[in-house]
Amino acid sequence: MSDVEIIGLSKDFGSFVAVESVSTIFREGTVTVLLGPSGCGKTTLMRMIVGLEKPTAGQVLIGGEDVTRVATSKRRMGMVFQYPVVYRGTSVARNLELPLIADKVSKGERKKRIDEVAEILGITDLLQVNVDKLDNAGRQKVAVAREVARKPEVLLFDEPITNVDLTSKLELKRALKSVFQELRQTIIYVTHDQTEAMSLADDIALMNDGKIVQLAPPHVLYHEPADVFAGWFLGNPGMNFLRDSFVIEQGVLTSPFLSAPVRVFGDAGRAVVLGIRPEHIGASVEPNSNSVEVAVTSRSISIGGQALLELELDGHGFKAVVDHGSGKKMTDRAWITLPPSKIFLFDSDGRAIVATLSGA
Amino acid sequence: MTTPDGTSSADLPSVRLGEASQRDRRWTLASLFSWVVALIFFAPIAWIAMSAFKTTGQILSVPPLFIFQPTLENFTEMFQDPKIPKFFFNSVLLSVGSVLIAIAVSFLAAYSFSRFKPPGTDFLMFLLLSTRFVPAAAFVIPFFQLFGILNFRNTYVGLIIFYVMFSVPFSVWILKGFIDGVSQRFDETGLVNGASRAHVIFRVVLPQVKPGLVAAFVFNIIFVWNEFLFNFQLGGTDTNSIPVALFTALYQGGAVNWTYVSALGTAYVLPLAVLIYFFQKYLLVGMTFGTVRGEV
Amino acid sequence: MTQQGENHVLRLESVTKVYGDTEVLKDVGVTVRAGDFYVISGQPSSGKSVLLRLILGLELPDLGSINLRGEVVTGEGPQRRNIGYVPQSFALFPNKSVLDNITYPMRVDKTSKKIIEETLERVSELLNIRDLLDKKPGQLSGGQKQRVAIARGLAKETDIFVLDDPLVGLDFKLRERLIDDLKKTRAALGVTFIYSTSDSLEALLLANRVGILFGGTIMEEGELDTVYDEPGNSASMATLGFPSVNFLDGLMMKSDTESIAQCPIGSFPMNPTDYEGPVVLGIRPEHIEIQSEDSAQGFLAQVLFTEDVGGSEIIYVESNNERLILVLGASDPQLSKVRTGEFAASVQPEHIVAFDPNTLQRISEGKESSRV
Amino acid sequence: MTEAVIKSKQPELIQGKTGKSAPRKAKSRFSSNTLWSGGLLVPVLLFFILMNVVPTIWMLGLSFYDYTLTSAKGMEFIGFDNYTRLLNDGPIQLAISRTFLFMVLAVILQTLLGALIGFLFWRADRMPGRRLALTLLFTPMVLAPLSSGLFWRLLLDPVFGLINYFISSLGFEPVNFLTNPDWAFTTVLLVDTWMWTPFMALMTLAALGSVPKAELEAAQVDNLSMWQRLIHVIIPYAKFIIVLGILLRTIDVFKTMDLVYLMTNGGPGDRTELIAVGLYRLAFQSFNLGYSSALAVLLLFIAIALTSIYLFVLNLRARKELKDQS
Repeated sequence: MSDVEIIGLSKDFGSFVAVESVSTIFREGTVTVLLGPSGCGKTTLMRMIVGLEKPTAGQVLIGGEDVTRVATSKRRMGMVFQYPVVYRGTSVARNLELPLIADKVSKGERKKRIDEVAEILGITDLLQVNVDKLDNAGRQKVAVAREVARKPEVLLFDEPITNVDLTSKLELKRALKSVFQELRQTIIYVTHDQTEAMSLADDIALMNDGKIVQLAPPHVLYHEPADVFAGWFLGNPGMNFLRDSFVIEQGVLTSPFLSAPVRVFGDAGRAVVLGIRPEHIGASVEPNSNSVEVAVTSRSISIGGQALLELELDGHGFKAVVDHGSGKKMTDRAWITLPPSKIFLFDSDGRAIVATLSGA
Repeated sequence: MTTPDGTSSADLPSVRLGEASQRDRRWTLASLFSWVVALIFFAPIAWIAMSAFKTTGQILSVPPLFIFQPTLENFTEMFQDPKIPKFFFNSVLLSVGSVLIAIAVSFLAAYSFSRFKPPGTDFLMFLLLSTRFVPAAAFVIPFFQLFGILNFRNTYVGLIIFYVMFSVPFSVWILKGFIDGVSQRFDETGLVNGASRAHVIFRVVLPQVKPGLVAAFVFNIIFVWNEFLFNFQLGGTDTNSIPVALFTALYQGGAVNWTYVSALGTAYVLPLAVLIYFFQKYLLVGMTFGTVRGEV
Repeated sequence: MTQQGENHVLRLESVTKVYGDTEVLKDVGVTVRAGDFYVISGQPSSGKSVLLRLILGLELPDLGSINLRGEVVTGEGPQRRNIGYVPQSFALFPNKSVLDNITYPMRVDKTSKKIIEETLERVSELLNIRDLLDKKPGQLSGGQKQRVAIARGLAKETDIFVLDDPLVGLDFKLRERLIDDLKKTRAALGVTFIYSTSDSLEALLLANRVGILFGGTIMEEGELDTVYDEPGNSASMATLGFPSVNFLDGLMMKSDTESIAQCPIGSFPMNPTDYEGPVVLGIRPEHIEIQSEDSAQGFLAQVLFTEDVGGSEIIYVESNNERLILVLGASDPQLSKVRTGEFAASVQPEHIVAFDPNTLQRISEGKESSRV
Repeated sequence: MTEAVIKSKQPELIQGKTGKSAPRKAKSRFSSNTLWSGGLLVPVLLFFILMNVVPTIWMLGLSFYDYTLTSAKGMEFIGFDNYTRLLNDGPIQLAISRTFLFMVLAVILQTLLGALIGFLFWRADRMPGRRLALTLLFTPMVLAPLSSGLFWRLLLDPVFGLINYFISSLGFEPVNFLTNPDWAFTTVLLVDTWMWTPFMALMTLAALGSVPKAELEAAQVDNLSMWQRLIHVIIPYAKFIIVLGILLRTIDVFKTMDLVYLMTNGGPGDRTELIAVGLYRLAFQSFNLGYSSALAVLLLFIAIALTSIYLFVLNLRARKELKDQS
């Protein structure tokens, strides 16, 4: 049992609150990604868990045991840093071995573990190479291998692929993915990159302003954002938010964005913002029975050649993604359709409202 | 599209993590030992400072006196001697005057070395540094004779010119380091926007190397303040500085006048100690001619 | 502007720049029209910064000419060119407040107080930095610094602005927002932007015209759509496109009536060409299709790794020892096949472009198939 | 602690080399740049020529003459005689070898002690009053060597000096440190060590500060022993600055004069006669200008050699840092 539980964990730097009373549990055998923009407190939170930062308030529990006052070196955690840390002037194998010696692992066991982890990470051939000769990607692999070989109860990763060159990023990501599939420990991974988070996480803890906004599996986060921030942050480009663009009366939502009113099931009276993802907006060159005419203000090319359209209706600007071919034909006009089931509603605080929309 | 309100946190300034721990002072065994070491190294100077408040008899007493009635007599007596204010005046004039000129001259040269890299830059920089590595005594003779010919001996002009050269190598090295640290993008931003080169040098780059100017200033002041040999040989009663005064005290009237030495010595050390307290972060830059940077 | 029918504001002709015995740029030609968002797209250290420095006058070319607003300025220094500049890595004056930083270009120009105030108001509104004006750059986050740097570059009474890879190193989401800001700003001011980047998605999202810089020369220049759809050489195809294009080594063979390109994933009929021999075949990730169950065509692909980029999924596969990249919409039903780890895939011939492996130039393309 | 930085040239913008030789510039270069680059150097060059080149040439010239101020003979050109005389001058050679001995001992002693103290202060990075403590520690090295010499004469006085008081209170005979031939050299060495150990402590602190924080934290997470941390984390980063410190000290010891001159004036006998002291006495006590100039030229060459080594190491480091970044 080595769940990591944090209770009311806070950290202030002077007047700046980096982490504000965060409580949550990171489950054993789960990869939890702390995702958020720079400055949201994710790294500080991780550093408090490992003990490199002293919390202003709150507790850190590992397997139910309070370690808040325990020194970092005694917490039996492993951590991979953003900057690839290797122990200089020695071989890869020796790098992996050093912490094992410190942990008083027997010689035979050391060799076994090193071979095992080198195999998983595909660095068996490098074991006798001096680490100074490796590039950043190689060094980071060594750092990952070193921490994995220690078999700590908790493994932490602080943006481990940020300082790796573009071409090696993918390979390292793959290596991490395969490592994560092998490990049954508690893994906490910090990143600001949604792609990394979506690809590696079992659970994503989305952070903003020193707080965890939402903790959920990637697809839940994407399909059921808890607030506008989550809707915007996950998605490329982020969700469109249309403020004051609709009226709900007696369970019926009418909006210039919709050709016909739709029914709303749920307590949607407070809703003031309508959210829709650009990839969920249907757009065509020709009008059809349930489309609405909009102006195309700009078009560019996006992922996979798709056309990213910037559209306008009633003074509301928003984006839609359509396929390359039809996008090219939409030069100044387009006809859009918003599927009711893909519409989200948010209240004035930006919190999501649980409601179901469906066509008449 | 409305930007969600919550995203402003992406724009929060990064916090310097080190600062918080700076406030978190506490005693450990290491800090205790550190203080003991610091006190041991300072003890000899503290003893001289103590002696400055003793009478001759107390200084020469056997066994040495640790507890005594302090007296300011040594200082009052010292400053009644009209030569003493003159020594101080000379020290200040020579050091401040020459260092200011040296820094002005060096800043221009350092800018040229850093930005235009004229042919021979490395060689000139090397020569400059090597002049500071030659034992001072080696140059005393030619200077002695040259200053005789130029009628520079025992004149402020002569000594200031000498000390400018004495301060230039160090200043060029340190300022070049600091100017190298200012991205050329700044110069270019100025030029692209229509600014002249002079504007770039004095309005764009100069304000950004203030720490370098301070470091160069403080350290050259210390070096000139401490310089003895050339002041002794090239100067005279009109232009001698405190080190020479200390030296001559040694040979006044047979025996050393220890009250005078300790009072003058104390008055002379005090500004140095204050300088390194306030400019500690430049200490490393200073002591290594600007070739190593960092804080302690 | 001098000649009829040419409304270019900047034209570089056969510009060459040499450092030591290295030709950093050779025979570069660039034509920027008024109102362009012109993106110079190229790999890191392909000479983008040098090219921008030549445009700004911070470096002078060894050969060739530079024509700015209808005048030859080849030998002129930067002071005479009147171009707004956003340098790479901010270069915000650390000793000046944000306000003083932004108004700096105008104060150097001795612009009137009234215009300074108006411009300040406009750019700080556009880039949403009103609240920061009293701060020093040291107090700002990376994204804020970036916006202030852009604002300073724009705060100049001129019509041409040079932006040197201003978004490099920023968080993904921050870039998304700044890309919107930049497009909006250029449109609002109606000016010309010349912008460099090594990020191909950034180029695609921003540009209306692109110049592909590769190996020290502009390989191709034109409208974004044209260069994307009809790349004239493999460098263009490689530089523009996200995820990056698949290149396969192939062999072009010729019979009396047609040309055939062979490669590890199949043989494809090509438009007739006289060329025979080794070719590089370019296939965009979006053009590799996942086959429905019963199709006999295509090739078998093993899934190595998938990445969810938010709305789309990038799939890395291996087939016949070749690594390939596919991209699918996140709601594409074919994703279920990807999850099984192996699937059959195919490419329509018309989506294949053949390039000469030595000159990089386009040779031919696949024949339009008569698919139903 | 900020990471120590050594300035290095920005990496040049590099492209693939072309076989073709470069066409020559077909334009009027920014002539204003050349003007500025030269113009800004004029003042420094003027000072440099007046205060360095001229004296050096002068010195070189003098070294070919037999010229003693106190003799009535006047100047006589004798070619390389002064230099051949140097080769056979026993006392001078002895002074040089004594200087090297002093150099080796002083540098070893100061490096070891400085490293220890630096490490201690590094561990105590949260000590109360750290700034004041560091000021006290560093004060000896910013004193004029002359005043240090003077102060120590008081402290070491055989009759009323503080040191001898401690020695006799421990039951030993008082020692006349500065005039006792058995003690003078050691005493001067120890006083130099008192002055300059703080410098090596400063360099050690800077060196330790140059170790990336993440590496130290990783070692902490990995629970490495202090010894392993030293070998694999600290020394690989710290060694360069320490080496620079050692080199600077070496060069500085070579210059040592004021301190010794004031404490012992090279005595008793020649026990503390370092080469710089010898040179000074040759010039200003025997007024043998020609001969002492020849010795000065020799020392100039040694200084240039040492400077070269220093810059060589500095460059190595700069290059290594560049490599690490790429």
